[in-house]
Amino acid sequence: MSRVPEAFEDGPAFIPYLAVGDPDYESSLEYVEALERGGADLIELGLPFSEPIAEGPTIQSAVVRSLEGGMTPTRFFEFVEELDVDVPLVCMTYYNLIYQYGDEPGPRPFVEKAAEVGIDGFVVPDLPAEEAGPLREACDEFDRDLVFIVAPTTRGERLERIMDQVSGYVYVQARLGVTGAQEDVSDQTGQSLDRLAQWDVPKAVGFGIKTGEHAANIVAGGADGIIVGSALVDIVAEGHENGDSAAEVADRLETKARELKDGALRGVEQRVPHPERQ
Amino acid sequence: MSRVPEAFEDGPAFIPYLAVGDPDYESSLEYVEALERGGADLIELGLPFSEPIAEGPTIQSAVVRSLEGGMTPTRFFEFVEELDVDVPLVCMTYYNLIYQYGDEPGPRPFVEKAAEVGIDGFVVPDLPAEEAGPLREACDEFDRDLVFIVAPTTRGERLERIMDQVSGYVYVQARLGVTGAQEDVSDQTGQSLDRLAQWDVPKAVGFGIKTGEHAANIVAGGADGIIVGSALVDIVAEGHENGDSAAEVADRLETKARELKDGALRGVEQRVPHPERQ
Amino acid sequence: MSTNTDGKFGDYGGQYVPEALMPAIEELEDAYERYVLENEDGFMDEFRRRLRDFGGRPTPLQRADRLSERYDREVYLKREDLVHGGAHKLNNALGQVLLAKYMGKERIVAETGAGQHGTATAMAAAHLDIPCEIYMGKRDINRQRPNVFRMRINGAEVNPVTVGRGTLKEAISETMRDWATTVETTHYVIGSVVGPHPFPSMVRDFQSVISKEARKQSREQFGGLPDSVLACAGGGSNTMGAFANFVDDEGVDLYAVEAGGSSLDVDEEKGVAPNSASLSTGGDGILHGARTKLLQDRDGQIMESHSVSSGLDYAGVGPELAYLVDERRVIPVNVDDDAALEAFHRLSQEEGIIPALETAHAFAYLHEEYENLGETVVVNVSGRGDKDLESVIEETSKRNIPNAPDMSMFQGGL
Amino acid sequence: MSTNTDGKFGDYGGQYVPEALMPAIEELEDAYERYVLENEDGFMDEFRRRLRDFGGRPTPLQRADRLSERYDREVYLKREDLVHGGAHKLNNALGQVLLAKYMGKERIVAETGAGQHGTATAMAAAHLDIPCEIYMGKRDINRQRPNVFRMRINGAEVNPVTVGRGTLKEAISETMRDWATTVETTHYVIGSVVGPHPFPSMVRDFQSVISKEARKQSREQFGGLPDSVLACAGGGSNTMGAFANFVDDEGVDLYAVEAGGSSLDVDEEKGVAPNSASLSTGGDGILHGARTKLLQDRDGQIMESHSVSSGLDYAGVGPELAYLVDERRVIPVNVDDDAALEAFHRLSQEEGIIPALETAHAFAYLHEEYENLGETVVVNVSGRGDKDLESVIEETSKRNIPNAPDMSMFQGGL
Ligand SMILES: Cc1ncc(COP(=O)(O)O)c(C=O)c1O
Ligand SMILES: Cc1ncc(COP(=O)(O)O)c(C=O)c1O
Repeated sequence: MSRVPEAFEDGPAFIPYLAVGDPDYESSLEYVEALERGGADLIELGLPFSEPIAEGPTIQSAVVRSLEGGMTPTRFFEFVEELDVDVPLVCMTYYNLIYQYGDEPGPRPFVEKAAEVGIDGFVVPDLPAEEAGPLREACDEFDRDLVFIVAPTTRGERLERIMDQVSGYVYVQARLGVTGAQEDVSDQTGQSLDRLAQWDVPKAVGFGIKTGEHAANIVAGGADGIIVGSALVDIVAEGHENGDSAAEVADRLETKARELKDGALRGVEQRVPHPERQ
Repeated sequence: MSRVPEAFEDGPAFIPYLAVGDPDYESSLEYVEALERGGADLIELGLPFSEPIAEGPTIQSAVVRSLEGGMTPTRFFEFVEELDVDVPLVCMTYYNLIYQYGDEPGPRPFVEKAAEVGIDGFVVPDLPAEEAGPLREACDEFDRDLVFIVAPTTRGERLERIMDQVSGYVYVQARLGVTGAQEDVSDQTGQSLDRLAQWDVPKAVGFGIKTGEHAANIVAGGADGIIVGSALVDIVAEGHENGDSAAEVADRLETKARELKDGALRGVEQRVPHPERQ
Repeated sequence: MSTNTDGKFGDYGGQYVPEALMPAIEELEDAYERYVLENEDGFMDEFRRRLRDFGGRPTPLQRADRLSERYDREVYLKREDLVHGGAHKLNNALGQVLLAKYMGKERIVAETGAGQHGTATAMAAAHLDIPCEIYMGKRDINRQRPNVFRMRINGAEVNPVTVGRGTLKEAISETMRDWATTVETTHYVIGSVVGPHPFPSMVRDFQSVISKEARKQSREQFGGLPDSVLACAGGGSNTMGAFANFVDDEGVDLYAVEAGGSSLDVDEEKGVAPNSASLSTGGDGILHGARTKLLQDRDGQIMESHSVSSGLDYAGVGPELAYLVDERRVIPVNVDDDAALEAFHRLSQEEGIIPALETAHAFAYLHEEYENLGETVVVNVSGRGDKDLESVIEETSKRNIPNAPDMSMFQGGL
Repeated sequence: MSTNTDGKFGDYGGQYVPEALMPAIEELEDAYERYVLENEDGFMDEFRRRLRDFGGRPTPLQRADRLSERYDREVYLKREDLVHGGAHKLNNALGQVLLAKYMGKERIVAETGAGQHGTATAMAAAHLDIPCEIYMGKRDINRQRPNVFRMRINGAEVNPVTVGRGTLKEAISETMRDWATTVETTHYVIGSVVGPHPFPSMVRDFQSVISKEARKQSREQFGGLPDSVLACAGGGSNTMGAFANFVDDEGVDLYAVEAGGSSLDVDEEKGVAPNSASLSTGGDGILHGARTKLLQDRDGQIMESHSVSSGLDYAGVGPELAYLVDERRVIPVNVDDDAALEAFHRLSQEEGIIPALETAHAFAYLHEEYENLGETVVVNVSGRGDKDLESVIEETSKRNIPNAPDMSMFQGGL
């Protein structure tokens, strides 16, 4: 059974993302564990792909560091097995890695292996609903969730097609573009949440969230969770550049995580009743 | 009256060429005078033109040196006036300089001035018989000769047209190409002389003559004169490059001239009677 | 020519793109169907007129006298090198930039490798008065400075891409990222028959003018169809353009000539394939929005490809071409860097046409296999080689190319 | 088009060459009359066919949308930049090299300035399989290395001319010297409508395909003739080519745009004219085999000319053009280096066509005087600017050209 729903049980979910193996396998283990200590309700683990077309410069660099450190799908699964955290885990990667894994073509072997090591679901930025049939099937077979991203531009039929296939949570992309921390939070978010209101699946908002205040605003706006990647990867990158110890960096990650989690919690209190949403 | 015929009166004529003003005005005066001492029967004085299309590298360089030294048609005429030699003088230059001189367009002012300073005739390598009308007229008016060049390829009608206009002597080009000293003398010369036999005008052969032996061979072959340019200009160039004094260079020119003149005289003795020529 | 509106060629093709791009892609699909397929508002008429007046079409189908003699068969050249800008690339760039105008877009982005697609797009954008930004790998920028300069001269911005190895693959990824941010106002002019549907079909349609003309010219000039058509394949746009109208002519053999680079072996450790022969050696996978044949390692990471010609230096290939290869309609072949350089010098010296290094691959294959190509061969001269002079000096001086002229005076570059 | 078989245009023209060349020139006159004027052995048919298939003719007459709007009149471009090799030069080179073959010659020599005529001749010679040597001033070799390299790649020998300033003037003189030595086996492919008869007439005839097409295209595309035709003039071959078929159309004004360089004043002391405006400022004289208008000092020494574009950098001009100017049929005008550079950038940015710097002169004149050019203007785009990229970087960075793109990344060259 996927443990993803647990993340949304007690109030807003704080969902951090890190690229696994950034900047190296061992540090990366410490960092992910630090996120849990900082209050993560679910962790997105990035399996690096050589052509990360949906990522901004921050995560691209993380991907390069991780690949240069020798990260592969096989090492990724070892990492997840070795990882000592208790929260649900979602694997974020690109479709070609899922498609190529194992002896038979198609996503089944990857999902089977992921389920075995304790991955609860998947986010695949370059897999639109139209092409997701085989992966959805494999997820069903192994009781995993398949998270889809909904963009500010996603409407009408497309939205319905996605919401038909989504499970676990829907990843609400806060603005157009690629991943990357921003100075402020887009007001496209509210509109997106409005459009999704009729579906009974947790809505986690990501893309650009950087501070506790952003987190509070987003949750106040109605989100069921916040997803934060680049703001955390920035901390890893900075530590790496400055030659800081993994423990120091892990501390900073934990602190940042707590700020974001606290922000999310604050956001609940700031919620104003909204006529169109129940 | 043109004094050109005098050059051919006593046996074969030795006709040296130098570019006036090469490498400077004063030295050039000495050099021309040295040629007379060496036995010149007539001297071709080159008035440098910026585009000497009929000249090889040796004379091109002489032209450049002379122009850089400030040679102009006006200076050229001063030079001829100042020159202390007794032999006939022929001006060799390109048509544009003749055409532009003076106040009215056309060759008349140039010829008038040239006659005044003591030039007896002209050789104009880029003026074919077809275009020579105006210059021929001016020469007639001032009693000057107009020498034409006949190439190894000149035959039939063209040859007749040239021979109609020529006066003084005909310049028999010993081989195709441009001016420049050669290691041996072309056998095209004999054929050219044969073609010219029927015309009663002195035939002076030029292009490539370098040694007394060449000169002897050419005269033995029936030429009435030899024209030598590059072999003499080479001596000027060498002296200039080595920084030799003008007197030294003049001595060498005189010696070379004597070698060539002697060769020409020897050639007369080597003449074999030729059935087709009288 | 098969017109696929579902975006699939067998299992290949599709639309593997971030959700943020999907609305733009759907809008583009709609525009493609209306303007390109149905000639709405006379789009195709205007496109054809501009291809003629601005682009210089039709290009000749020229009999190559000396190659015909050398190989003892009729060799014809389809002269895409004469298209404005110097390559077939303008056929597509002009079509897409014009389409962007019809769609009311305000801005063009494009990727470029060798710089040929970038210059073609910059020219088309200047011609049609629409702002244009080109993404180009930092390494390619250094290899192809004259093309970078041409883009700037045409008023385009050139954005260096520093990620990874800094070549075409990275530039495409980066352009997709820009597009994902600016979809509403921007059209992404992709440079070959790659990417998500409708790009592969649309680019093929714009490029198919090559084979449309060549087929007609063949009938006029030698009263029939060629026995074979050769075209080099990078992404495959000139290949598909040269093949499209011959696909239904079963007697015409179609050869896609890929860059064999320095070797067909791969270095899995380093993730490097010293070639760009994805049709010949690649496996099924997903890259840049489409399922197709790719150079990838066991895990599915995309390999760094290699070719002496930057325009072929790409790890993927158009999905339709992958499909036609699986269907055995198109024959995938390849030649190595040395053979391409030799062919470059041969065509230059014997026909007075300096080909692009990309194009030279097709002539290298002709040289190696002419005996098996039938009586009449058409080779698509996809572009001219002016852009390659620096590379040719460098690469020729590294090797022993028997027919190269003495180039000692050019040691150290132009 | 007037066909002069006596080689005179009023007082201009003629055959002022060394006697050694006269037989070759007579042989050429004979060949010109038989093959070119009388189409003996189908010479002109073969020429036209090769111009089409190898050269890429006809070239378009393109309406320039943005210039038309900018100048509020119809501006059309005759696209000689699309001819194989990148300039109108091939029209002539192909004609003469083919003629050399018909005459049984075994070797081609040619001079070149910018390298455009040299590359065109090298291409034509490779195409027609005849050995080829090109004379080029040492200084031009250094200014135009990519073109030198193209000639070498096409298999031609390139002979540096070190005499004098090492530019076109010296290269012509040197080629004449070679020819004088080798007349029996060699044809001299002169690069413009200059030199002794029959060159000016013959080159004009080969180039007149430009105005033949343009006249027909004008009728088809706008149902009449243009009010004016503009072409840049160096030696004048593209000018004569663009004018020839309009000379008898009295309503069509013909503008020969010369290089005004940095100034129209001359420095008699140094023998330097900082321009190449022989039609506008030169006097009657004899150079390179013909009587024509020249830049010369008081004595008749030829001046060093100057232009930012090497292809216009020549002290003489075709005798027929000089004649047509005296007859007031052709209007001689000029623009300076700065205006040409500005026009270069304008056409590149606004029309997506990078013109040769030579060509840019015609557009600079359009920019300055459009109000006086009538309703419909045809500008001859004599060549493309790829060859000029280095010069443009260098010359633009020396000046304050308001419409130039930021080129700081190109400081120091490509
Ligand atoms: C001249 C030329 N030919 C071929 C190609 C390869 O591209 P494609 O296979 O998409 O035609 C390129 C790409 O830059 C090119 O410039
Ligand atoms: C593009 C271009 N235009 C014009 C010219 C000038 O030559 P002409 O006046 O003989 O056409 C040249 C000469 O190189 C050239 O390359």
